Amino acid sequence: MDLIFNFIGENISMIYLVILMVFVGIELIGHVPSVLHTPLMSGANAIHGVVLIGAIYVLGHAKGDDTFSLVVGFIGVIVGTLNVIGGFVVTDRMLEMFKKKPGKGAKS
Amino acid sequence: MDLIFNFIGENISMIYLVILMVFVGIELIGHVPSVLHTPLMSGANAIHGVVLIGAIYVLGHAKGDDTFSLVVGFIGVIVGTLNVIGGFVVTDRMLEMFKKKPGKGAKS
Amino acid sequence: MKHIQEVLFLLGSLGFVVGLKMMGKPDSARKGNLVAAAGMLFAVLGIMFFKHGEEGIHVVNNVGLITAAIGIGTLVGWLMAKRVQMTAMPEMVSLFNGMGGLCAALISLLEWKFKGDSIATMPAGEYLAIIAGLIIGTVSFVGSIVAWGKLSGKLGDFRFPGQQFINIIMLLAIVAMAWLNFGAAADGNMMYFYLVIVLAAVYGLLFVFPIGGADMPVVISLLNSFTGVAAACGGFLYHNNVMLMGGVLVGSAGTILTIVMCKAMNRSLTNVLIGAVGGSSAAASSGGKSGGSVREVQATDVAILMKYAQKVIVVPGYGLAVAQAQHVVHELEGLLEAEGVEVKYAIHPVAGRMPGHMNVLLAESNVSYDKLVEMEHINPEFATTDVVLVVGANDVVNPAAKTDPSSPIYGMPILDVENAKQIVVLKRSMKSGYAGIENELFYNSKCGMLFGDAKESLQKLVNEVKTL
Amino acid sequence: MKHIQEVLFLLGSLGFVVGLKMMGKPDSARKGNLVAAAGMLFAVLGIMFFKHGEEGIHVVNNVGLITAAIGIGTLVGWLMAKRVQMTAMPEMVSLFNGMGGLCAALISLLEWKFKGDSIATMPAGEYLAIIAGLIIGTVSFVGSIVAWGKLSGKLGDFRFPGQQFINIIMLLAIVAMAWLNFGAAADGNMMYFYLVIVLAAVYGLLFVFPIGGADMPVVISLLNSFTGVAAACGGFLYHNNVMLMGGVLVGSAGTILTIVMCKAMNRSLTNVLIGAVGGSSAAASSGGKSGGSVREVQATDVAILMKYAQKVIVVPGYGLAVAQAQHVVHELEGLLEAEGVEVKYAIHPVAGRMPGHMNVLLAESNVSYDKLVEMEHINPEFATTDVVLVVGANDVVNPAAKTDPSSPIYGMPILDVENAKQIVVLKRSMKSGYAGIENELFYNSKCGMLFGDAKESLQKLVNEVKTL
Ligand SMILES: NC(=O)c1ccc[n+]([C@@H]2O[C@H](COP(=O)([O-])OP(=O)(O)OC[C@H]3O[C@@H](n4cnc5c(N)ncnc54)[C@H](OP(=O)(O)O)[C@@H]3O)[C@@H](O)[C@H]2O)c1
Ligand SMILES: NC(=O)c1ccc[n+]([C@@H]2O[C@H](COP(=O)([O-])OP(=O)(O)OC[C@H]3O[C@@H](n4cnc5c(N)ncnc54)[C@H](OP(=O)(O)O)[C@@H]3O)[C@@H](O)[C@H]2O)c1
Repeated sequence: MDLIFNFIGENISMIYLVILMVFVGIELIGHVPSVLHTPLMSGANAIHGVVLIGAIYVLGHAKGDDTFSLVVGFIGVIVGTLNVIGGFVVTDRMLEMFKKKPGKGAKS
Repeated sequence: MDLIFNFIGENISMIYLVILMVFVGIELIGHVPSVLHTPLMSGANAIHGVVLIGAIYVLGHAKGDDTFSLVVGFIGVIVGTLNVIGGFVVTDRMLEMFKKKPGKGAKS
Repeated sequence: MKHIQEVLFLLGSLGFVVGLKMMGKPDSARKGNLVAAAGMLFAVLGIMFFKHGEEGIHVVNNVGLITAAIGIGTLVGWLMAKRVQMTAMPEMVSLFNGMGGLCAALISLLEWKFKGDSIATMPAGEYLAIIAGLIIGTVSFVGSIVAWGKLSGKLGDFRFPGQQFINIIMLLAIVAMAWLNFGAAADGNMMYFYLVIVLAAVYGLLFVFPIGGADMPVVISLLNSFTGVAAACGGFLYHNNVMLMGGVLVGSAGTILTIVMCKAMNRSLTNVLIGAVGGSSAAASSGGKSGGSVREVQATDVAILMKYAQKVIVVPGYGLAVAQAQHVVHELEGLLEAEGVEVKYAIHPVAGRMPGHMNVLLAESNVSYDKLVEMEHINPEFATTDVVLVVGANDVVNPAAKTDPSSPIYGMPILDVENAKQIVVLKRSMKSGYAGIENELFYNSKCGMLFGDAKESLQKLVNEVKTL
Repeated sequence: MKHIQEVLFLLGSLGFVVGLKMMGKPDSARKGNLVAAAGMLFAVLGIMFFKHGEEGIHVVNNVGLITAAIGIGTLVGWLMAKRVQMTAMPEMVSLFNGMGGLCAALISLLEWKFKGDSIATMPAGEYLAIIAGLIIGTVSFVGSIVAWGKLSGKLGDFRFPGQQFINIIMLLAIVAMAWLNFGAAADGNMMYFYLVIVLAAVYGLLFVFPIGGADMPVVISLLNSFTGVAAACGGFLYHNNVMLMGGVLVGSAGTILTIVMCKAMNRSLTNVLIGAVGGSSAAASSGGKSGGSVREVQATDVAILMKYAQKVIVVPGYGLAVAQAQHVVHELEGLLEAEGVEVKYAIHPVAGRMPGHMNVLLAESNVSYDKLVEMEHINPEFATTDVVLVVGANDVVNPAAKTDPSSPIYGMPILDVENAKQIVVLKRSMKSGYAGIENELFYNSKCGMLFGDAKESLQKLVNEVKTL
């Protein structure tokens, strides 16, 4: 119990952020027309590419003589970038197809 | 410019909270049937009664011999409580009237 | 258990968000209010009994005084809220809102005093929070009191030339004083501080006074979000998450609600605040000037008409609320249904003086929920309706909204009552409604006027239907 | 300018939230994607060039290496994303998702190494973030690769007895290893750490392998939200707000999206994961067993039928995507319209293998947006339709959903094609579709079967209509 209270107390503002963000995520998706679900999935996929930031961080803190870390970090940044760039480009291609003015059929 | 950056940097987690909460507020209200707008206004009115917490805080930190502060704080707590209790009770009375199972007319 | 206060505040914030979300759905709305109230309870317990201090967790100072104040506030608030008439609820909300604003202003006042000598070294963010809480709280307090006075009929309208211009000057003056105060206060000069308070109070007066009484619900909703922002300032000041969350939530939700309310009346917020429509409603004795003539009818005729109708639609409006006729109209509905007449209510989104006004009012008299039909659904039904009974409604059935581009309500969706076979309007005179404009409908050949207070007229109809 | 990194991260987070919101509306969706991408750019700039250090703000170490890696990733990612066929997009999304998962796992791996001796004194929260990032990232990586393999036809289905039971055991084993590792690692014992990785990878395999290829979109959406959570773990670890915000946003939005997708198929998430329906689709060669007999028709007859019809509705399904027949069907539509026939497309929400699959597919061939009519709006129109052309659809027109309570698709809303005067079905055989069940419709006397690959059959129809 004490452990949990301490954990909450020490990370309180992150916990607020997480909870509010969960709400935002739920509300944002809950009201979206089903036609957009696939591009939305793809867009969300691109957004979690933000994990790239973490990869840059670790590679950016690796020592110059620590080959293992440099190699792993290098791969990490590559795959992270793949996620980001691939994700946004695929999403853009999908959404390009919605460029026409949506007519009656697009509603609901 | 520097001032603004410093302000943001120092209060960064509160700024995140504020922005996310603004989003939550907008999303929550944006999709509500118009029938509920008045109770909702009243409910929101009760929620900002949380200002009472601030009044308790100042009264709770006033020195025992500081009559002015004690009086002002005392009034502050009273009016804050009025806001909270009055707000929730009025809202409850309004919502009591929606207790019947909503039929077709309740939609949209 | 060092962090128990934080956990309670977290629960409080969650209660507010979840509660407000639940209030957005008719089924869960009432529970949502309780959830929000539970959140408030957590927050209060947290601040009173779980203060962080050097020697661990303890109770705040002056806990007896605080408890007494809460006791008084609870008792008075409870009684007021329980005693108030359903129709007087908007002004009650306004009054409570004003209390919240006052509370925020008092907090800033005391905090300013506590800071004392350390003012000179205060970070800008902290000063901003204190002074913004003071200004916004004061404006909200004074403005809400004025709105309350207007709604309860204690205060009239009051307009003056150049009011917009003066309001802007006032705002600039407040900002200037607040700025000067930041420098001056360090030298112990409190003049600017008091000036800020006085100017904010005057601004609150000038801001709300000229707006027509009928526009008050919109104004209250706006002041509501002001108080939310003032509470958020306090939260920022004390790094208190529950105040911050609750305040910001109300600030943002309240603003959206205000905009939505304006939209439903087909007006913009600026239009409401500048008072283009609302203000003229008092001066609207221009009724009866129109070309045609009206046909007055008697209760007996109307009773016969309805008793032998297949389908009657009641259009309730502000007058129903004024006359407190919700119970009589329900009684009439019961009698007609017993005679085999189909009775429905047509609910216009902005009938009355607050959104959902008619639903709340009719629900009070136990009218079944599925008899209340919203505008979009009932409009096609008027064509197959024998009698439309317009009870104290005016603007929401005014065809000018569709036909006259120069009309202030042009573009607002209305109830298409003129498609029905017969229309009967219950009102006291030929006076106009909220928008202060003529209503062509009354001169329609299908339309008969039954003059008198709505409650009395309906009572007569009930008696006639019974004895017929 | 000490806080420039925080400001950039704030802008990044805002970009994600606003971008995702804009993606929820057809008009602003594409711009929303760009806004989110701009947010990512801010975040990357912030982490690379505005590192906080003792001597102020500077660039991170190994910036050349990082730039090179980003360059490679950008080039490869760009080419892959630009080259991929429209129909192969789901597997592409899955592949990219796997990359994100791998990235999260690698971060945890390195972070664990960096911690080295300080592991013994690590706070529980930090350990949790590292190990959770590792586990979830690995599961997401392996699972996504399997899903990618299945969708691109490289991997088949694979089921084994007691799979649910084994999966639960696996999960418990992972948690146990992670727990043991916390203690053991302090003594330099890395065995449990490696065990965690291996078990997580195996779990990813076992979790996704048994699920039918057709259920992959749901699985991908779920793995998507997993990767979001893994990214959030990293954000928590580094107190990095933009990672935290982006990760949590995707975690929550992805979960909701997964649930919504399941709902549209009238199934629960557990049902999809346990694979009650999906798995049997491969084994569904039971077609043709049904009592009645089917009527085979020729392209010439169908062409005549359509050319002299007043109104034709095309029902596209998964087969249209498989056959890549979207351009031919558009050509046919043009020819028929030129003959004065009214042509519309009936879009079932879960036709194909991902939500909006048919919209995306048909939009690719420039079918006008307002010819695509959603199920609720088109269903009443079938009664006045002369010919319904079912192109590679099966489950979405299966009347068993309405009539047979024992059917796995019972309760799913379907397109009421049997109300039309004539039905023509284009498919290659009598094999069943995704749900692996018989379709009574094909035995309906109004229904004719035009066997063959959808693209070829449509091409024949085009030729016939031209030469007629
Ligand atoms: N709902 C909202 O949120 C909201 C908020 C602000 C403003 N508004 C505005 O309020 C208006 C609402 O329209 P409405 O048709 O409901 O009301 P209205 O247009 O204001 O008309 C009300 C009518 O009721 C009559 N009346 C008053 N007291 C009566 C009594 N005791 N017995 C019988 N009749 C009585 C009045 O005529 P007599 O004096 O001749 O009796 C008046 O013409 C709209 O213009 C709307 O934009 C609505
Ligand atoms: N949209 C989503 O989000 C989603 C996600 C997962 C699952 N699902 C499920 O997928 C199903 C979608 O229904 P549906 O009617 O679109 O598809 P379906 O029921 O899977 O039927 C597709 C039919 O197309 C035929 N086909 C395949 N390749 C063809 C080709 N080259 N030429 C002509 N015909 C071809 C197949 O028959 P032959 O082999 O005889 O040609 C098959 O019967 C639903 O059960 C839905 O629940 C949807």
